[in-house]
Amino acid sequence: MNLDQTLLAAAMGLPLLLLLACASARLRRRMPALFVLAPLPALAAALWAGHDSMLVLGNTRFALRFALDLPGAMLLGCAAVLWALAGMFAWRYLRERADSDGLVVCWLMTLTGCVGVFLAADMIGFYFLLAVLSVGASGLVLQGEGPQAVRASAIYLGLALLAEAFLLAGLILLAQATPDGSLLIRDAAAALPGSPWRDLTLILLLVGLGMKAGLVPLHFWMPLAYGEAPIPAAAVMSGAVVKASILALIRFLPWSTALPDAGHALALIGLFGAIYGVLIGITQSQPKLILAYSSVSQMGFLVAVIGMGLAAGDTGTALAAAFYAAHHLLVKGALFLAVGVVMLTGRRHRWPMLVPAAVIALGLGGLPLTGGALTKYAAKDLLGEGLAGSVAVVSSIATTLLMIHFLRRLSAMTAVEADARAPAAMVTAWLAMALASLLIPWALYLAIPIDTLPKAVAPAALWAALWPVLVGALLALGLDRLGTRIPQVPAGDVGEVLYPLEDASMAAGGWCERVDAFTRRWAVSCIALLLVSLLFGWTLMVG
Amino acid sequence: MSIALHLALIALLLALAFWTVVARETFAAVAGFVSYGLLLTLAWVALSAVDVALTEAAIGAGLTGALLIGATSRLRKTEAAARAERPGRATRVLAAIVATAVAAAIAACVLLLPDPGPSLAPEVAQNLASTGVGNPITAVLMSFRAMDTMLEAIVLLFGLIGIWSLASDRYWGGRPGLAPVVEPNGILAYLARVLPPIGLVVGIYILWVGADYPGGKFQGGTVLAAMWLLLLMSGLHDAPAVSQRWVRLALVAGPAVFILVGVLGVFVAGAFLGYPEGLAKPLIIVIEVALLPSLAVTLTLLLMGPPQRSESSP
Amino acid sequence: MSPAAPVNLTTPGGLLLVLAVLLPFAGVLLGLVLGGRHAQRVAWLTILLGIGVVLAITRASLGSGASLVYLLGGWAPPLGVALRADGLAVCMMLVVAVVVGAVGVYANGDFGTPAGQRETRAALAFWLLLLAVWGSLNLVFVSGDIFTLYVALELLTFAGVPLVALDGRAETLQAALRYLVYALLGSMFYLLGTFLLYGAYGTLDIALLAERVGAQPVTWMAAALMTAGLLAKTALFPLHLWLPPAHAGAPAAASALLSALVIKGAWFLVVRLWVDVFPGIVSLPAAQLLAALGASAIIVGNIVALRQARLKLLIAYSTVAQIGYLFLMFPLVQALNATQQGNAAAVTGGLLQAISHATAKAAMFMAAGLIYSTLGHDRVADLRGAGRALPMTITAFALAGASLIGLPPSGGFLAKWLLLSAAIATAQWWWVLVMLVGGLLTSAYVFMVVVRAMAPAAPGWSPKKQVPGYQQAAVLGLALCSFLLGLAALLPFDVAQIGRAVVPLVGSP
Amino acid sequence: MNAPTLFGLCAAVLVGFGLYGLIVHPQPLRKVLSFNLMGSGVFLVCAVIARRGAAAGMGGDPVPQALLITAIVVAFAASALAVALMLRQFDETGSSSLSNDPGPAPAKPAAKGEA
Amino acid sequence: MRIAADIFTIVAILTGAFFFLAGTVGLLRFPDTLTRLHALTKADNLGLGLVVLGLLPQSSSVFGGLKMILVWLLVLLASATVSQLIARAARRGGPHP
Repeated sequence: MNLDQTLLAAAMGLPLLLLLACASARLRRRMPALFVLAPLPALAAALWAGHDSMLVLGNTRFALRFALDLPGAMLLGCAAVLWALAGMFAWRYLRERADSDGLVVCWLMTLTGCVGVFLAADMIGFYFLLAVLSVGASGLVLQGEGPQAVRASAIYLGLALLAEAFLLAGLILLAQATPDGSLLIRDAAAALPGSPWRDLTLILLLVGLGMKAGLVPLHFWMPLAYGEAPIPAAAVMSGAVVKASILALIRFLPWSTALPDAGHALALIGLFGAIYGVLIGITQSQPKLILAYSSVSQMGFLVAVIGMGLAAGDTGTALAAAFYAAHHLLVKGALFLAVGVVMLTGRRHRWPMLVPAAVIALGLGGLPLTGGALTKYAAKDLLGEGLAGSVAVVSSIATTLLMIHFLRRLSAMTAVEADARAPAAMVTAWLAMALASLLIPWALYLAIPIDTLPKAVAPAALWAALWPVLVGALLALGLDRLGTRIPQVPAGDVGEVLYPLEDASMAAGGWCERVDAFTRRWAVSCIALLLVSLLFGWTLMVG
Repeated sequence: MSIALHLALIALLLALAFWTVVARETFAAVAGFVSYGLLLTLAWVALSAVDVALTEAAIGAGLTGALLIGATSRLRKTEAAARAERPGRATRVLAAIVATAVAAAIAACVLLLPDPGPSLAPEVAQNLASTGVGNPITAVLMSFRAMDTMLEAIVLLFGLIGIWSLASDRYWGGRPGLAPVVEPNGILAYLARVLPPIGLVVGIYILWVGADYPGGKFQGGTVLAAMWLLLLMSGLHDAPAVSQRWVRLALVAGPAVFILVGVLGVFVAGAFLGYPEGLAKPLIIVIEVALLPSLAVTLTLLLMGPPQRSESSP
Repeated sequence: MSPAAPVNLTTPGGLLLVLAVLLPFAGVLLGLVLGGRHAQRVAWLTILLGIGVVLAITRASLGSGASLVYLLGGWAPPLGVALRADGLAVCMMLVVAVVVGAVGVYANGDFGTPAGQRETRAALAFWLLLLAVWGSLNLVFVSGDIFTLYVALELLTFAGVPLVALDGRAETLQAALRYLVYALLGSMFYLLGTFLLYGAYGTLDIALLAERVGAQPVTWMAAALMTAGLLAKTALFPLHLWLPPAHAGAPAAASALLSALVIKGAWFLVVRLWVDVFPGIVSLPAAQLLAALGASAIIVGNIVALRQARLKLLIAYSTVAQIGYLFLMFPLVQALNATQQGNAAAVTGGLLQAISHATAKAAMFMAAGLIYSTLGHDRVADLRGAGRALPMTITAFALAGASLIGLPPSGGFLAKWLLLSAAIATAQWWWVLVMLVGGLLTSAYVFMVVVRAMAPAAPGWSPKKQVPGYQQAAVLGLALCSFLLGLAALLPFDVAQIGRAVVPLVGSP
Repeated sequence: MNAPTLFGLCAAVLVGFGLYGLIVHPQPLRKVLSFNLMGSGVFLVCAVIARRGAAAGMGGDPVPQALLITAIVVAFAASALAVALMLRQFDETGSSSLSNDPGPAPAKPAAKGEA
Repeated sequence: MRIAADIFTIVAILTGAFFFLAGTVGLLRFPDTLTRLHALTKADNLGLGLVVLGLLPQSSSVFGGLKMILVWLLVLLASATVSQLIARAARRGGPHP
């Protein structure tokens, strides 16, 4: 067990240990204080663990294997920072809450799942830890208390398990295709282009992971879940949990061989999602919902970047996508914490909270000298000049518009009495997160040679980043005048289709119950037995 | 000539079976079933399966008939309610169609089965000498497939445990069946005094002759059970309480001896339920003698049902 | 492709098979005679000895790597009866021993007779019937003769029916009667099939039959009748009229036995017939028909389970659905046979599905029993407070549910992985869809129950009865068995393949 | 068309009658009656097979005849258990029906069990 | 001697059969239970006696003959008691078959 393996083991082991310790009520009460410490080994692993060593649990045939590659390390590091600071926020948040057991257990479970998924190197481990992540996250949504929260959590879990079903089918197809039956994700990704069911596997994987990443037709769980979950939970889920599927996409897709048709289709869906997210976002009034729709939009954009990379077969995409995801992780987490803090501060003290929030929010839109500009710059050459490139510019304009709308709604949501001040721990957590979301992208950009610094800071690049932000700001002013005439879209937009679906399923249930009651009558059952024996006799004769 | 006799027998069997299914009154159906059972015994004799004929007469027609007649008289009140639940015409027609289809399939199988079918009779004949028993069926039951016979005794015991477990908690440990109403000089009491001794002799004779000629412990046990039932019904003797140790010992004696002799076989004859050379017949007789009373008690208690009266009731 | 050559010699470990069958029966006899508290002690002694015997059998079969054979009375088939135990039988005997042990620990709470108290009906009956079920199941697994299997099925039914009506309530008596008459109809069909096979081939021994069986009308009719009879006893979907009331009405420990074990006996016979005796006869359309019944069971069973108001009925209908899963393996085995690849993956997948369902369902029913005694009712609508009063039991229920859904590292996941791989290897996509939809529906009601149980209790509510700790521990232990069964793949994989035609395993595990 | 084949066809018809009776009659007692009828049909099939296996100086193949004796005893035990269940259900509910939609339970019989 | 025995058997069995016929006709014709009982028991028992008598010379061994007579006696005993019971049940207006 060299240093790297011990780091990996600690990163995975500490949260698991804390989760198991929750069994005793006494330990559970003192657990929130440890929330900050739990992700630190993961941060250490991200920073110092080597990228070639592998931690193996179990014997030759079925074993859990953990390893770390560069994109994984980048995302794990940022996620660990977000988990730690959100943990501090949650610790202070839990002090007022009476019944904190549920949140503590689900928090640690989600943390274990999240770290596990980032580290997982084999398919079975990945599938299991993704399941743990989904269950934990749906538990976090449940902590929102209220019938809406229960419904949101049920939808979240339902879709997560549906995604896992697609994923399982895809993984099995991959396992069938890998020559020597090894279950490593690396080997599976390598074997994917050559597998006899390549297209089917790709479709299953993309649908499964797309659903977890909130691609448009199946994104409605995201606004419902983030709207209902408590602030720290929403921060962590929108930040780290969603990135699990992005990292899976990065790891499972074969970057070496170009898959133009799949890549273009993915890019199309992604870009449509980017635009759609913003369109719905501007109609929302709740800051948390606006952020959720901004996540839908950003995820759409990120998937578009991956799609284009897949179409071009450019191995650099993995790093660019990971860099973009890392930045989004930090910014989204910070913004959610901002919402939490601003809601508790009075009108008179809101400005010191709103200014950093504004800077980060605009950064998401691509404000120069912020992380956002860097990520857009890194992703630019991938998207190329054609249709995708122009749509990328439109999306950054739209994001700026959405962010300004968010800031306006956020400033209106301050606490009732003017001079209320948010608790110190929350403010420090929020400010630290804001600082991190500004500095870390630069640190990452310098450490990982995506492009040389001077080119990024060159005036041409700066201007190319600035004018979409200005256009966005102008549009925001226009939006102000439209004001009331914007249609009010309910939180889950597409989710509304669920209600008639639920009635239809109740009807189907009723029909099934009548069928069951009919077949369980005595005469019917006996005749059924005779018919079954005759049927078997006949099929055997014919077959 | 014998074909005509068999045809007549088959026609009568089918007529009685049809009557049993179609009769509206349950009591009439059961009466039809009892006579059907007796005629069935003739059918077994026609198919030269005399042992099975004896078993059918004793258990199939006798005890099952008694069981059903007893049940019919107690369930008479539910006749009207049950008639209300008769299934509609469509169900009856569908049931008839499906039943005839299955019957046709079975008839086809009977016709398609090879006529001088494959048989284990030669192997039985070869190894009959080593089992020390003359009657081939007793040889199969007690030596070649001894496991089935042991399991059969255990099946009866499980059936009894199942029936006893249906008692209501109030009467657990009590006596099964209704309290006997005694009229000492009634005609039934007279029969109950005259017949049992004869029955006892006949039962033991059937057991003894079973070694070389048709007969055996099940048939003998049933005759003894019938005699004890006659005594119980006539009120001369009251049913034993379920919690009494001797009843349970009697129940367990048969199977226990069978298992012990089987285990003995492991050490002496090298295989479970195997008999050492030369000692086969005495061991088989030991098992059969142990099984006879056990079977008689089990079969009687099976018929008497779960305990319904407290131990000390009159 | 006939199974391993029918070597008709008693192998060294053979006598253990006889012990595995006779020990429980001897326990029943002794328990009946001694009665009262002694019956419970005799039952406990038999359980411990029985587990020892089963472990010895496992070691012997692992050591020799071939089936254990024992010729009863020294007579070789076709005249005598042989007992055979291949890998499948050994695995099933292990699971039955574990579940019987756990149910035994659990039943100390409900059916224990405290010192000095007179013998009560339910206690004596339960302990005797527990051993009866165990003995007859072991006989079903090891017997190599189809008539002895008939007698074993009857023993199993006679032991199962009184378990349904153990607490004497009126509706359970009706449920028990329906179960008995329907099971008898089924076993009469099976008996008729046995006689037809004897009439056509002159032997009742499974190994000899496998060689002599040819594609003739009589064989098809016999196979059809035997399969239909066994389906009636396994309560596969259209023939499941007796299962829900019987399993929901029985007391918790009894319904755990019925749902987890008694059902598996008849299923195991279908596997034995279709995989060992009739591989050449059974065509793919027939196997598809069997799996179609299974698929309809999964869909209807799960949906109706979702709509049940009482927890025990919900779990009973979940059994109806999970039985459907057990029958999905047959077309996969048939297709793998056709393509000359080894059917080991599909058979082992089916076996693991049965094993994980047995342990998970027993844990679920016992958990439902504890919830009932704590809350005083088992209405699914308001299970509030159960989570706080019974933390270990609700975790056990969740783990058992996860195993039924097929979340790793549970046995259910490993079974689903093997069956899905087999389905994909033979390009039968519709069974893949059925398995995945089944998993989703199962997860629906498992999470529904767990989330409702975790909800905080109404203020001032206190549990009706303080449930003893060892009962919760037994339930949790069994649920963990099912949940960690997936790790069994880390053991030498083909425990299940011992003594079967060992054909190189194709594709990943 | 020798005698055993005739009996075989008669057995098939008996099984048909038994099945019909089992499906149609609502009272469980009639069901047990039909079950015994069907049982005797199945046993008759086995006797025909035994008769056809007559060889080595025996009137019929002894193995199926031994199976028959076991099967008849098992069938009797089953009928006894079924009748006991019926009578207990009658004592508890005053009705003996297998239909799963429990009709209005009539008044309980006056004296339960005590003669 | 053989022929005499055969003639005797045929004659005895014929008369026995005649009595059975009479008993059956009585069973069908007579109005109520009691008279039917009367016809049944009287005629059939006598008929059976004659048939047994007729079969005696044909039986293989003396022991076989004795067994047949034992059968006849048992039937006599059984039919007497059963008809008595049915008569009492019929008089008390019990279930009529």
